[in-house]
Amino acid sequence: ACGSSSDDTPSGGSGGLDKVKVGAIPIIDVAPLHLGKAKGFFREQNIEIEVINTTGGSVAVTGVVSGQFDFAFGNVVSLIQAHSQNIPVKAVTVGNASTGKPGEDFGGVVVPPDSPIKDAAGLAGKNIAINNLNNITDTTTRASIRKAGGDASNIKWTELPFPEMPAAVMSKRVDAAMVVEPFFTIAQNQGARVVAYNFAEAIPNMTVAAYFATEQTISQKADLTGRFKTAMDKSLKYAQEHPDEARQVLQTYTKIDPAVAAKIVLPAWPAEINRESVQTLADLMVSDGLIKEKVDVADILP
Amino acid sequence: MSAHSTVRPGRRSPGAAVGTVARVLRWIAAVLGLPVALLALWWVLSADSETFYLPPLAEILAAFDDVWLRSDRLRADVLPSLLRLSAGFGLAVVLGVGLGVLIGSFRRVRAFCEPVLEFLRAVPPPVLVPVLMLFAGFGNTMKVLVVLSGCVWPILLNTVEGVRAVDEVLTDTCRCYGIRGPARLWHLVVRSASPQIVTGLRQALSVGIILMVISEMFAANNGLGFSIIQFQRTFAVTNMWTGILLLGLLGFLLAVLLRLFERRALHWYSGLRQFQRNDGHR
Amino acid sequence: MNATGISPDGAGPLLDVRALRKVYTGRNRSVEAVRDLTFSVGAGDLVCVVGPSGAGKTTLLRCIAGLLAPTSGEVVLEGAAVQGPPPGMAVVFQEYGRSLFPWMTVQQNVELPLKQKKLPRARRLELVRNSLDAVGLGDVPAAYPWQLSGGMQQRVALARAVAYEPHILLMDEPFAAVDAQTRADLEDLVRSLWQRLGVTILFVTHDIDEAVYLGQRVLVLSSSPTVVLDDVAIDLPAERDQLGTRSSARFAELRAQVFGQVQRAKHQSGAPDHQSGAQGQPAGSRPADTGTGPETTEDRQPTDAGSR
Amino acid sequence: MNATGISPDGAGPLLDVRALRKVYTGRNRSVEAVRDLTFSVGAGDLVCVVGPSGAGKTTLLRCIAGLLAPTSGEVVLEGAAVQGPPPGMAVVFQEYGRSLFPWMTVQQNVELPLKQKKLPRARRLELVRNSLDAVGLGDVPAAYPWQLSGGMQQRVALARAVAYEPHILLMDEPFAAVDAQTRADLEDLVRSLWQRLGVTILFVTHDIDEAVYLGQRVLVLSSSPTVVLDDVAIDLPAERDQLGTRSSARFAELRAQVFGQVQRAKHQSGAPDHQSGAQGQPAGSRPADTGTGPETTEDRQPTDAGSR
Amino acid sequence: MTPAATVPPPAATAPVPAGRSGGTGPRGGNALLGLLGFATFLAVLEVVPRSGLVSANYLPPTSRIAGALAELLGEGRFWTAVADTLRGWFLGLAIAVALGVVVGFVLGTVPVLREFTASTIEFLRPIPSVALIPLAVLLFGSELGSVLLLVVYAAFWQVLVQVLYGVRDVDPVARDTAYTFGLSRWTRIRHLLWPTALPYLLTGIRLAAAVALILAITAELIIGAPGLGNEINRAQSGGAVDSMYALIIVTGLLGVAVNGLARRLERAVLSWHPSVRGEETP
Ligand SMILES: Nc1ncnc2c1ncn2[C@@H]1O[C@H](COP(=O)(O)OP(=O)(O)OP(=O)(O)O)[C@@H](O)[C@H]1O
Ligand SMILES: Nc1ncnc2c1ncn2[C@@H]1O[C@H](COP(=O)(O)OP(=O)(O)OP(=O)(O)O)[C@@H](O)[C@H]1O
Ligand SMILES: [Mg+2]
Ligand SMILES: [Mg+2]
Repeated sequence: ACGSSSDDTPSGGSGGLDKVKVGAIPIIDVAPLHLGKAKGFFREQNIEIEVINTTGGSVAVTGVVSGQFDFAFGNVVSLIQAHSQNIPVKAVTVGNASTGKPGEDFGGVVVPPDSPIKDAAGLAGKNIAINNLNNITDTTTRASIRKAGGDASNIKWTELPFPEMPAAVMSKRVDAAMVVEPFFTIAQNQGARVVAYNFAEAIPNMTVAAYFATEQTISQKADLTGRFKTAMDKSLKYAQEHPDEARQVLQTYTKIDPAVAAKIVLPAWPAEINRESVQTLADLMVSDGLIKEKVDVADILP
Repeated sequence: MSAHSTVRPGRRSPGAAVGTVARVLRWIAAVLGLPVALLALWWVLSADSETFYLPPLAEILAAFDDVWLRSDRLRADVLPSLLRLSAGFGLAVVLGVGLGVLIGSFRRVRAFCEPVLEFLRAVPPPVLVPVLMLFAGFGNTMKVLVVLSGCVWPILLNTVEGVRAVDEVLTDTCRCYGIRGPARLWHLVVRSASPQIVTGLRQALSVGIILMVISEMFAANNGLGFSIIQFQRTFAVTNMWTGILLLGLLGFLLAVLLRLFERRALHWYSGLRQFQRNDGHR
Repeated sequence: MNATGISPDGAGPLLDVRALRKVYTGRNRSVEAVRDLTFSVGAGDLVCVVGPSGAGKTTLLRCIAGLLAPTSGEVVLEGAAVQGPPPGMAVVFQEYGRSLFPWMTVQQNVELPLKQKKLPRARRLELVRNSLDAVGLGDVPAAYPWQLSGGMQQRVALARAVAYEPHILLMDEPFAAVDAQTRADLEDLVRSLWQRLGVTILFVTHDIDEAVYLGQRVLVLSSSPTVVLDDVAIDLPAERDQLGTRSSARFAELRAQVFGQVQRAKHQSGAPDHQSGAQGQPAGSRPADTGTGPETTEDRQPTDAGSR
Repeated sequence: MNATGISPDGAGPLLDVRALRKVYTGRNRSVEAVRDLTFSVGAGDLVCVVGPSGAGKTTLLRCIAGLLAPTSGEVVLEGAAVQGPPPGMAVVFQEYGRSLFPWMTVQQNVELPLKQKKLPRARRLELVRNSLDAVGLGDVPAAYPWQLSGGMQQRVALARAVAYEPHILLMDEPFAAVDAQTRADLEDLVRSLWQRLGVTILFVTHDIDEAVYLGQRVLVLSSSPTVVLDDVAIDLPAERDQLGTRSSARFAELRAQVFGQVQRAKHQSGAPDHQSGAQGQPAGSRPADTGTGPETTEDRQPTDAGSR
Repeated sequence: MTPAATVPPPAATAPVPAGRSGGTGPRGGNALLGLLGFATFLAVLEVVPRSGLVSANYLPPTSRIAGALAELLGEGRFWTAVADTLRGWFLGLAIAVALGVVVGFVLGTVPVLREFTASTIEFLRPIPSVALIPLAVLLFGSELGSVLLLVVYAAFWQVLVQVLYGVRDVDPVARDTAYTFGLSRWTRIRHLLWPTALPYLLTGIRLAAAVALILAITAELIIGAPGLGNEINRAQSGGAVDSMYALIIVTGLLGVAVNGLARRLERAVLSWHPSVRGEETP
């Protein structure tokens, strides 16, 4: 694939690189982006990327819409929400996905070691910490509770940043917490017990996040978008195939303890967005009241 | 050295009534003129705004009614926020004035505490939230504490300054007349520091509102700040703008309340100041 | 040196106050501070103005200085009606502490008006030095006003006025707040400056001794609303000294005369029906005991009560 | 009424100052303000203390009031050594503007010490009314101090002291900052209160006329470091009035006597070698011209220079 | 975001005697006491986690924080962050001060303008700057511009209000003096208005400096703009508790330094002012 960069369009000019800004949260999920940058996969496509830290999905959407980023990383629920508010954003390629294997995923619901809660169904009516209300974590947690036969209607959600969750669970300030890596591992190291792998259980092989851009960028800079997608896909593939390098690259942009980094479960970085999972998610959002009208995800997927 | 006072009742001029009406009109114009003009400008400029994040003012105002007045939000969100704000603010007043009087009264205590206080004050409150959560969980207690942790500094430090500046002659007067204990604390120390304390209150109030919002970014499930952030996250931009508007309005109303309180509590001070400014020459 | 205000050399009056009236109009009160003042001051005169507290002395002076617009009547200085602060006039205020700029040294304070006059630097420095020397402060140009005693500060204000080389110098109770000794020194200073520089001086005071000691003429104002009650020519010798002059028989006579007028002034103003107004005022209004309350003055003799 | 400080009725001295010495120790200097003061005041006496500026009058008074601990020696009041402000003592400070609580009305200001004394409300109100009436301020109880003139404010301070019903009343140059007329009134007020209430009064002033006019005895202090130079018994009749008394021959004699002592005081202190110290101070420290600088006073006559 | 010590405008403390050496006391002793206080604070922080009162996982003892701090000091990335924060702080402060001075002087010297803007200022001032975060992100994204907007907004009011007070506080006697000597408008502004307002302005700057720093860090924390706040965020989301606390300590120390600097500036510029000169003459 290295030589195939010759189908360059005039946009590049005299061999100049396209400078592209990508907004991303400094978490494990975006390891391929950093890895791809380090490996020179973007440069191969005549793209020079600058990764700009964001603090969450809505900032990323805002940044993309205001033109501050060309592309950004965000979870699909945020994208669907934005779309339902008529914000013209569209996914470019996959961001990350659940491993699809309950028992070995990069996030789940943990409880204190001596908790009476044994499984997802036991979470019904409990106080659960999540990072963002009305987003992917609570939607999938609800789904997995329902799948386990529990009642998901009267759960008390508590918004809490992921870093605070292990402490909150261990000190029993909440009954359970939906955490992702590295805090998933940290919590388990401290003795917390996993009762649900909601990403894996709710929807099979669920796509969690995507790299996205505005419709305008996608249509007007089709070539650039294409090259970005190519480089990104290569990076995803490489990261999926070289987990150790992915773990190493974490040290360049996060502060995760190397000992922890070695133990964490990495998310899946598949080649394609699982369209079906996204549609299921969108439907769940309607039934959970996150959005008012049914969304056809074809509108936001590439 | 004679004291002049300008409060001199004189004959009313015949045109007084006309003058009063004109003055009231002018006052109204002065108070409302610019705000109305600015709103009008905003209205016109945003009238056919295509920018997603800057909806037309007309739309925002229309939504305001729906979002805040015709829903349960006033009770479910605004009220809890205000309650937490007032709890935090109230505690900050008690703590700030109490500690301030203590620290201000004793030079050694002040020297001992000052660097630590300066240090703690300089730590941005949002950074402290995780620490506070360790100790206070994340219920209302935590949020009240967040508000408190920010509000207490302006009050504390202003009180310290005010207490330090208590007039020596007054202090001696109290000693001579055997005014001690609680009477001294109230009639001399607190009263004499009260102008500074109120300055502190005013600063603390604006900090408090900000922290009310910030505290609701963590572990909240209701509140004005929480709503605004939810609106923002779910891209309900018009609703978000109504929240900002409401926040500004609340801030303004609370500031007015405080001003009224100040006017009552410190009328002696404004009188004194005015006297000194106008014609007290000593 | 005569009571008419026309200076003997026939140059005509330098300052002409004509039917001056000033009414302060506030929100819902209006005070007629000055009812009708007419007098003139010849070039080179030293005229003292006395009157009870609240008589409107300050008001008069501020009108002359162009800081206050008269309600009616006019102030004519050197042939032109005063509209704003006229050039060539300097004012020394009672509140020396507040009329010096605390952020400037003595030197800078004195120099500032000269800069505004666009004098060359050398000339400015010369003027500053001379005037500071004249008031006996030649050695402290680098000090800040607040590093000086009250008397010294007042002398700086005087030096500033002198350096400005005014044709006419207005002083509003300039020595009211300095102690007796300093005050005597400053009085002598004013007279010697006046004699040396030939400047016209209007000196407002409520101290009768001071007025008689200093002036060529003493204008006695009635209490508010104010009119001129008397214009006493002071025929003391030009060379005066604190001890000799003040203990002379003529001084005592003049003082008694002025005192009599001031006594009269307290009970007589432009508006006879206004007379008792001062007593019935509620708390918070002009206090009744600022030194001229009618209730305690009748029984005092000129020789005693007039001196501080 | 005698110079020994033992009151004629043989009750023994109310106040005894014994070998009082006070050294101020500052950062890197220490000032011996009072070297050795011994005197006593009988119950019901009215003693005036005069001395040049900086003599240590305020220091003495603050030691007596228990606001300052003496370096050595002691102050004995009613048989007990003073450790802190003794009950039954009231102090009127010079800074009237700063000794009243600006956030309290006149009424509240006067009432506060009585509340502290735990008097019943009715009695308090009665005392407040009476004392305000006594100083002629019966009509302004609801005014704030800053709404009053300086003289009125000082009278409020006096009323507060009077209402407190002290055995002994200390006053530190209480009238230094009020105008001549008000001052005369307040002087008469003090004497009449003293006569009516039988309180013991220690009155600090630097005005010789005032001391002689007011006191039964005048204590003359030397300049710093301070000793008692003289103790003059004032044998004027008990009924005094501003005009008659001040113009009497005996008054002039006594004034001359005290003045002579004060003149001596300026050049003589507990430490003769200290004498020239006052002149060599830099600008910004105690100003050299506060009315008693040695350089200008020699050539003045007692009758003139001594009066404020 | 206004947690700040406020000695109300120095000149506003009129009733306070100028020459008090009140509380300055022996300098060396005070500094020692202060150090002792700080040491106590650190000792408490060391003991509390060690005693098991809170888990050292969440509140590490001082020694571990110190270790992390030492490590940080060796990282280039840390210094970049400090530089970023300081740049945002300084630029924001500079803009706010410049704006505040210009607007303050214009409004302060033209009474009509002042009258007609008063209500608007009162309305805008209490609007918490966090409410502007969405707007900031929209306009500038998560970069310096956003930080600047928030910093400038918060700091501007501090400066403006102080300048307004200051300009109004011109002594009438001094003003009359200027008029009678025929000083021109410019000279009056330069030599009368400016020095009068300067103490107020410096108080405003001191307040604004503290607020600006807090806001710069908060903005970085919430918006994700580069700087210390963002580093804290990074440490937090990476579970690096020690570095997080080390960074918090750094922000506190920065705040102390900024305050000290501002006070020093005040002392240097206002050598003539009673509040400053009072400390020198005993
Ligand atoms: N700005 C003002 N507004 C209203 N009334 C005023 C004002 N200034 C002065 N007056 C009134 O005008 C009268 C004259 O005041 P003015 O200050 O001229 O008297 P004065 O002779 O200078 O008194 P003093 O000897 O006390 O200085 C007084 O009754 C005073 O109350
Ligand atoms: N707190 C102090 N620290 C150091 N020296 C002081 C202090 N207070 C007064 N002194 C010095 O003690 C001496 C006596 O001062 P004091 O105030 O008692 O004099 P005074 O007789 O009251 O003077 P005045 O008539 O000016 O009020 C002076 O030399 C003064 O400088
Ligand atoms: Mg006047
Ligand atoms: Mg004294």
